[in-house]
Amino acid sequence: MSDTNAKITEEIRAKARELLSSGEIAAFLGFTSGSLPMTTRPFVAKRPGDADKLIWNSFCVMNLANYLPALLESLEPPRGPKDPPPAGPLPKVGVVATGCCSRNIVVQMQERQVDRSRLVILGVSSRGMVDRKKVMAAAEGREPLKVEEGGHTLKVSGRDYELEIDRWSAVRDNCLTCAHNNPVISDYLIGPVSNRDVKDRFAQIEAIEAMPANARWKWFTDEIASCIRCYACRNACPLCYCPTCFVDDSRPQWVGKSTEPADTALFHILRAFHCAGRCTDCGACESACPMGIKMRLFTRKLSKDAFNLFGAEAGLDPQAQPPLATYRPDDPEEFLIVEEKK
Amino acid sequence: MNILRLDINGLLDCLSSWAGGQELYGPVKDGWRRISRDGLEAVVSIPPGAPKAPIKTFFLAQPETLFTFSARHGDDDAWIPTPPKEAPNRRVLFGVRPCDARSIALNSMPYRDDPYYQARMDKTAVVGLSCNETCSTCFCKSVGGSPYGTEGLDILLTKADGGFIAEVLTSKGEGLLEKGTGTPAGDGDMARLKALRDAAQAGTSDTQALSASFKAKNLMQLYNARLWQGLSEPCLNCGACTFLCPTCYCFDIQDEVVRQAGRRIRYWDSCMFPLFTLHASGHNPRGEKIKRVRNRFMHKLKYFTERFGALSCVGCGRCIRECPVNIDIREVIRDLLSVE
Amino acid sequence: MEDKNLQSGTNLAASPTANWEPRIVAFLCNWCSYAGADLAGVSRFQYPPNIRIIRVPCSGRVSANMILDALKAGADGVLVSGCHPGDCHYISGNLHARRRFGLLKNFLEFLGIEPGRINFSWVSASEGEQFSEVVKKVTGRVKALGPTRRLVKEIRID
Amino acid sequence: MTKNPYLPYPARIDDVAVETEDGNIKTFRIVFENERDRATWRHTPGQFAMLSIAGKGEIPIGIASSPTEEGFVLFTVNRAGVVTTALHQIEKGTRIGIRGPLGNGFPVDGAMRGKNILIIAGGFAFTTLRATLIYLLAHRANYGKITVVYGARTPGMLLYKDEFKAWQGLDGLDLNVTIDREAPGWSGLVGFVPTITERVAPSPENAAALICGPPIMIKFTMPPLEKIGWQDDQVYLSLENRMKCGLGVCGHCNVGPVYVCKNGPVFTREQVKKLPIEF
Repeated sequence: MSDTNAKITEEIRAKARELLSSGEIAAFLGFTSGSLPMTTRPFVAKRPGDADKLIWNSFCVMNLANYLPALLESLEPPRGPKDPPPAGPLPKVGVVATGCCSRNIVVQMQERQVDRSRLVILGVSSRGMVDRKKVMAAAEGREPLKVEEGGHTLKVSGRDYELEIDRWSAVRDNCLTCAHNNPVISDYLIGPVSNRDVKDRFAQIEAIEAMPANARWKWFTDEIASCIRCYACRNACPLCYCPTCFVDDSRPQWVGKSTEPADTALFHILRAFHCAGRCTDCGACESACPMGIKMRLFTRKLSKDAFNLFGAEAGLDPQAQPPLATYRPDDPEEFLIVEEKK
Repeated sequence: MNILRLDINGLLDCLSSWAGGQELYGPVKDGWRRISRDGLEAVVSIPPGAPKAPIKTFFLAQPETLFTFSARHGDDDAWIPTPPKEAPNRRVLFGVRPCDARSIALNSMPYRDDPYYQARMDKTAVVGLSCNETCSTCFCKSVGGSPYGTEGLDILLTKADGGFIAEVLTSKGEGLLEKGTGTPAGDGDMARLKALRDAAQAGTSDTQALSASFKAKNLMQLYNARLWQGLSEPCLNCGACTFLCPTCYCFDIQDEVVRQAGRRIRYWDSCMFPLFTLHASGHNPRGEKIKRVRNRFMHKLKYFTERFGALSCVGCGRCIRECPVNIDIREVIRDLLSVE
Repeated sequence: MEDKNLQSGTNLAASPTANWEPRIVAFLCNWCSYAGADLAGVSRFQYPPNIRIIRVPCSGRVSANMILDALKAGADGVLVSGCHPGDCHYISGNLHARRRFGLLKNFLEFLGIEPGRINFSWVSASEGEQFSEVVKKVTGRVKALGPTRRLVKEIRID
Repeated sequence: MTKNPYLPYPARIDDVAVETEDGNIKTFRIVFENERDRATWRHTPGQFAMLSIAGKGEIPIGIASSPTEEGFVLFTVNRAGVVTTALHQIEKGTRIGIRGPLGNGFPVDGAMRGKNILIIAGGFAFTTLRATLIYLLAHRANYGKITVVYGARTPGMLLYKDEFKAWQGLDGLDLNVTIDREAPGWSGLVGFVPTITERVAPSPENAAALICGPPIMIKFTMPPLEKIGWQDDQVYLSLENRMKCGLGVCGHCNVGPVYVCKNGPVFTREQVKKLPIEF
């Protein structure tokens, strides 16, 4: 573990222990170590002693905001659908939040999914999380049995091999173009704050836009061809909280359930579109995907357009309206068919 | 059972004849790909462990068309079900790891009377490749398998001394080999094979030990164990584990009608999804995540074991590697066994 | 209108023969464009018979799901038409929809769907002639593209 | 290849009767299109079948007719989901599909034979019990006294009203039909099923009880029976779960190690108590 990560881990543990001991929070949501190199598990600490299991490293790729609404609800006293809301303050939850996670909390606040007063946010500035798949690719098919983080390097070793790679070369695509790695809201800031200057935030998207339509269609269909419809992307996403997903609607059934091309395509199009203007590019979908589909490129295109057409960036201001829940009289409408009045 | 020695050219000849006469599939990168005669090199060297894509794709088609029908009102045969006329194609699956092969045998227990599964079984020959080298996530030995296991296979190849020892296990396997293929294995080969098998089993207890332990456990005590709460907390309730698992075999059935052509399909489903158990009334017997997570593991380790005598897990390690939140079935097994 | 009706309404047949004619699903807002279509009829402004009209309460009611459902069912083109900005019966339904449609159209084109497949317009109740012009234009565009293939769900019967 | 268990038999809706005042429950009389299918169809009371509305899907429905009623099969269906809604809308004469019979059924020719029978039902759960009752009456000599407790919210929500009239006064048949609250024009019993059960329940001596109804009714019906000595292995329940294949494979209906569709739907209360509560 790098020195920075070790320090952040210690501070997270100390703060979580303090908050749990004092009774200020009923649960603390962070990460704990996984059973394989480069894996972590979201973890709910409920007793001060659990705090020692919390960790921080470059593999904390899931978005913890995803767990917040259900975790908060689970701490409320049980009540029937017709019972009045409980009087008095409800138990609070502490949570570690990077820039994207904090932005997702803001989106959840805008959409009334979480109550800010019940959250104690430990903000951590993200150095960019590492993409396990990129490290695997660097190992060229050899199984990594140990991965050690240095300041700017990753030391990967396995049976009969050892290799050192530049950390930045293995950082997730979304982190490479992230302009908000510092938390936008927090109660405590942990670790150093960084200010990365990111240019070409949408370069990946512009490259695709520059392709001819047939090539784009091929790119899209090839990208999703391996999809097994496990919905890991949807379930890892903090934006996806509908009680009944459009995928599960039966009256009417919008999307077929098979993995035939039209069904898979429709799933990915509609999933991405539901995230339009709300996606913080946290990359949890891609990190969760077992098949390595780069579905982030779909949501990224929508983010680019929402930014360019409506000046909207998701999750920066709790008071703001999500861009598709509002309008301006002079919104662009060049895409319309215009017929002059005769 | 016939045991042969094959050199690499002998193997390439076999592959070439299979690729020509029927459909040949092998593990390429993460998936199972159709191998053509001029692409045989792709499967000659296979990395350790099972490929990411599960072998069940070949037996539980995604989707399987149960039947088709005309949805044109007024047609005499409107809505009359017609089962698929085409029999599945003849296939050879090459480079199948013994864990995956075992999953075919395990799944054929619940699917014993299933015409679609059985038709695919009939038409598919499975050529295995034993695991001289395993991955850190492999645990076939602790769930009743072996890196040199033969269950579910027609031929098992073991790499040894620059060539292969081929164990021809079934008459279907016999049929795959042309007369004069390879040479009869010598005593040295037999000794080599035995040594590899013994070495792989060294240090492990009886292969049936784990299923016996689970059979002996009280069902409701396992069901009510405390561990499910913590285990299910990080779970996203996605279907990655179920869909990549070679022994998860649950499915859903649905009708589809497009432009007056209709079909009833069956496709993979996952007990991780809330919809899996939702009644039309709105009642959901496994409405909470903890119940669904519990059901998946209980089914693999306890329910299936009670019904069929073996665990519904072959130790391939896919779920451990691909779970987005690293839920590790080995830990679940360990913790369940300690439930008193 | 219930979604159910919309779905059965868009279950079209595409038969790419020599004298192929496109089928275009038109979601028309009840207050303006539907009335505009009515006026076009009453005023005998001719337009191609390729559109299948689905009346919706407001263009704001039309979701991405519906547009894609039409394409999945084999519609060669989709037209969504509502009231001009400022004229919405529900004040801002069309203005909210405008943002959604803009993003969706860009997004589908980004993924390689032909630009002419989905079309949007504003047509008021008094614009019968404009309505017929819009339909002519959309039909022309879709005809030039040929039968739809992408996103169409197919079922093969032995 | 053995017979394909996924292929429904073509059948037609021969008659439809609206059962309840809210119109949400209808009874469908189904006749097979092929004589061969009709001739080979054999079922036991308590079994179910899969009804197919092509293009909409399949649903498991308990068989409401007794095997002694020949030439047709009856299904009483509550309108709830996609398929039942479609079924409620289609007309007499329409072709549907039927696959089955599935499940185990009540042990009418096993453990129930020679015994006094207690039948308790609430709401529209009387359907497979209608099949059973008709079967018992048709083989009257094989059973002792039959006691029926059947309750619904209102008189209009009772199923098979005409048949109940016909059964009234049959020898050795004690019919107790009740509604939850007083209603104009109703002169029969008033009160919840558990209350009436307490009043009329026979001795458990050489007897078997079949109970179908909402979970809450079953929960409150058991204590009065237990009080007079009924044992769990004398009480038969019929479980319901989401089902897809009906063959014990697809996994939707599993409750612990059992598949409701194959090992059930009928279980003794003793068996049910050993299962997780996932139904």
